[in-house]
Amino acid sequence: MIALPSSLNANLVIGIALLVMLLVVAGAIVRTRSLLAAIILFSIYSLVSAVWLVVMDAADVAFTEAVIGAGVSTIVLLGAILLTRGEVEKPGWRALVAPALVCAGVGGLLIYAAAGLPALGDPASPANAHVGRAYLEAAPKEIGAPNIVTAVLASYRGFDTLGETAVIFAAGIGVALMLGFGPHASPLPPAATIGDHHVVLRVSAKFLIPLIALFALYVQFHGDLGAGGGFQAGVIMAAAIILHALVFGLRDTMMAVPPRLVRSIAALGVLLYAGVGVACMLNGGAFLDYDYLFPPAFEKQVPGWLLGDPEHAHHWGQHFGILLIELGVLLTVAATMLTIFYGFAGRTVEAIRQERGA
Amino acid sequence: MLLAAGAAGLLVAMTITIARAIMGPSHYDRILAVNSFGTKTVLLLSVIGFVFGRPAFLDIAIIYAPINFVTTIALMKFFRYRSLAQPLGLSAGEETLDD
Amino acid sequence: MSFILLHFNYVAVAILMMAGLFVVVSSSNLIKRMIGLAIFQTSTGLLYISLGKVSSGTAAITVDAASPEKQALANHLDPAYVAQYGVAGVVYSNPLPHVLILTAIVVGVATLAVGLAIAVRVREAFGSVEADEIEVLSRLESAQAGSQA
Amino acid sequence: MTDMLSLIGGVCVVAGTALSLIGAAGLLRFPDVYTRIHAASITDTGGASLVLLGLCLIAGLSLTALKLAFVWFSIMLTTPVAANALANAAFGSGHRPRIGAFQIMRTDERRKTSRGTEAP
Repeated sequence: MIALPSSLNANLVIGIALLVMLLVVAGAIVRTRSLLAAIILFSIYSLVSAVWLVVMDAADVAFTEAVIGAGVSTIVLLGAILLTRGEVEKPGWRALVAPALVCAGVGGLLIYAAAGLPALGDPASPANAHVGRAYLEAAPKEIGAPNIVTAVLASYRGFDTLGETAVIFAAGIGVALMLGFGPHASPLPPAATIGDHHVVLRVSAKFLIPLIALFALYVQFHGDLGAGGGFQAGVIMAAAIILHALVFGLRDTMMAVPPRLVRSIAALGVLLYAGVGVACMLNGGAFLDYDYLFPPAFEKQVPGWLLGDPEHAHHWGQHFGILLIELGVLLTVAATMLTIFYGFAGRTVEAIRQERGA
Repeated sequence: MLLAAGAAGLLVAMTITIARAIMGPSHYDRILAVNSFGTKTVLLLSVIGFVFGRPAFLDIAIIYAPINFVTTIALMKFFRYRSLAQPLGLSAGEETLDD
Repeated sequence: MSFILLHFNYVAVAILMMAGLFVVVSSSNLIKRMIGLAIFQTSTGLLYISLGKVSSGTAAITVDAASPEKQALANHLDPAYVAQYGVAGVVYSNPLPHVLILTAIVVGVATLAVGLAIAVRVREAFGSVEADEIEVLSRLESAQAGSQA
Repeated sequence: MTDMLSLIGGVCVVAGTALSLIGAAGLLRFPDVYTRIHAASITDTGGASLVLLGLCLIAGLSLTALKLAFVWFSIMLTTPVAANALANAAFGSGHRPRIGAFQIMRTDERRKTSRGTEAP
């Protein structure tokens, strides 16, 4: 009989404390009538869940949640509130009793079912014992990337990720079609802000924006060694440009990063991703089988010192394949997030102008 | 042991900050609470990395500070100017409409 | 006691999920409903990640066999446990749920933006984001169209 | 030697956490936005510096220490600016400090109250 690690450890305690915090914040979101308070609390909710994800060993997911949940989705929600002018929810909900009963019933069933799930951290549970373990054992040999999450995401399940990238692209196009691409947006003069100079903010933003962009590139190229990858890097890159728009105005940002260019980049990312797959097919492999990314004749010409360890020579294609498709993901995600931001922020300007004109 | 105590203390501080975010009363108090909560999160992420023996996760803490900044600026701008699009810190007359 | 602690994650996920569902069903404000949907979606992610956790495991980023980090990770563990469930001397958590949820979060924010964009267009068409008022307005509109025909 | 450094580092982390707790208590108890900003800045400066310094001592000279320095740098760069912008926005939108010997008022208010009694 193998002794399992003691059940009451720091991991479990911190995890439960964070979950209780999550429950409290979620309860406050349900209760509050102010939509703005709900958005601010949702940002905290994302943060708490990001820390919880780190505790649960999901470093990559935590990275994504921290960047997206607390960063981009807050800004998108704020943009939506601006456009709908609905800062406070109308009092008097339609019905409270029937939904509460339904939710309590379903929740009770779910909790009842939870007793049948494997205990937290059970290493022998079906989910952990078979396919997860198989990836852990095979990935270092077959892919050669230390970050197994990236290996599974980009290589084993590369087709799935291509689909998700396409969904993100489609969502960006959908938002742009509904809200416009914001090409005519030009900022209004700020109303009565005499003497309201944000010098400190502007100077430090000038310093921060390149720093954030640089860190996005680090996350991108470090993705197969540590936590990170194209999804996270794309959002961070978009955040850098959004910061520019927030501080220096949307018009300046649109001159630096034109919406037309952003749209092209979003499409280019998906194209690059699919193109890598087609290149593998042309060289005799399956779709997105990076071992065939380079023609075999070409690989024979490569000098030995570039390939490194001859035993791992076939990882060469995998490394380049993962880098290329992560680049495609970066381009699509960053451009889509920017398109969404341009859509919401650009429409704000038009809505205000219409209101003032009317 | 000391690190675990530090993590616990930070968790308590985060709980208090959440209380301020829920109570308000003004939206500026809430923004302040989010900002302060973000800083504490960064610290907790750093400490947790050491408690669990994988300090490599500091990358999340590094990026979180600037992202927190972006969110705070967005919230602040929303409440102050009701717009995400206009530039900050220009006096009236410095900037005019194109058309 | 230990049974409750080890299943607390699932209970919390169920409550969070129902909180999200409650907001979606009972609130009439479209924006608030989107926030509820986002909470619902996050809770699904939490369930997946909970299932992928392995006791005393570490994140699925391979630790160099020679590094001092590996020694520290295996220090407090029963060697038999590591031999049974570890890979190359280190116990890792299951990476597969992480992959699924990572992409789901990014797709989630993109679809959230689509939902909010629809809410914005609804506001522009009806002048309101409250589902009740929209229902009344659209019924009025269709009644007018019917009387004209 | 390493143990000694780890011990000092741990003490630093706990001290920083204590400062964070004090800051959080201030955040909860102080009467208005400005005093709360002041309380929160204790976490941002003293708390963050001590915690990260302590972790640096534990990590020793390594890439991790460099990353910790970077975390410290970005916290030092962002949080004071955010606090400044926040106070600026709160003041601009009409919040006035509730305590203090000199109540800052709008110029028109000050003119109104000081009319006839004494020169402003």
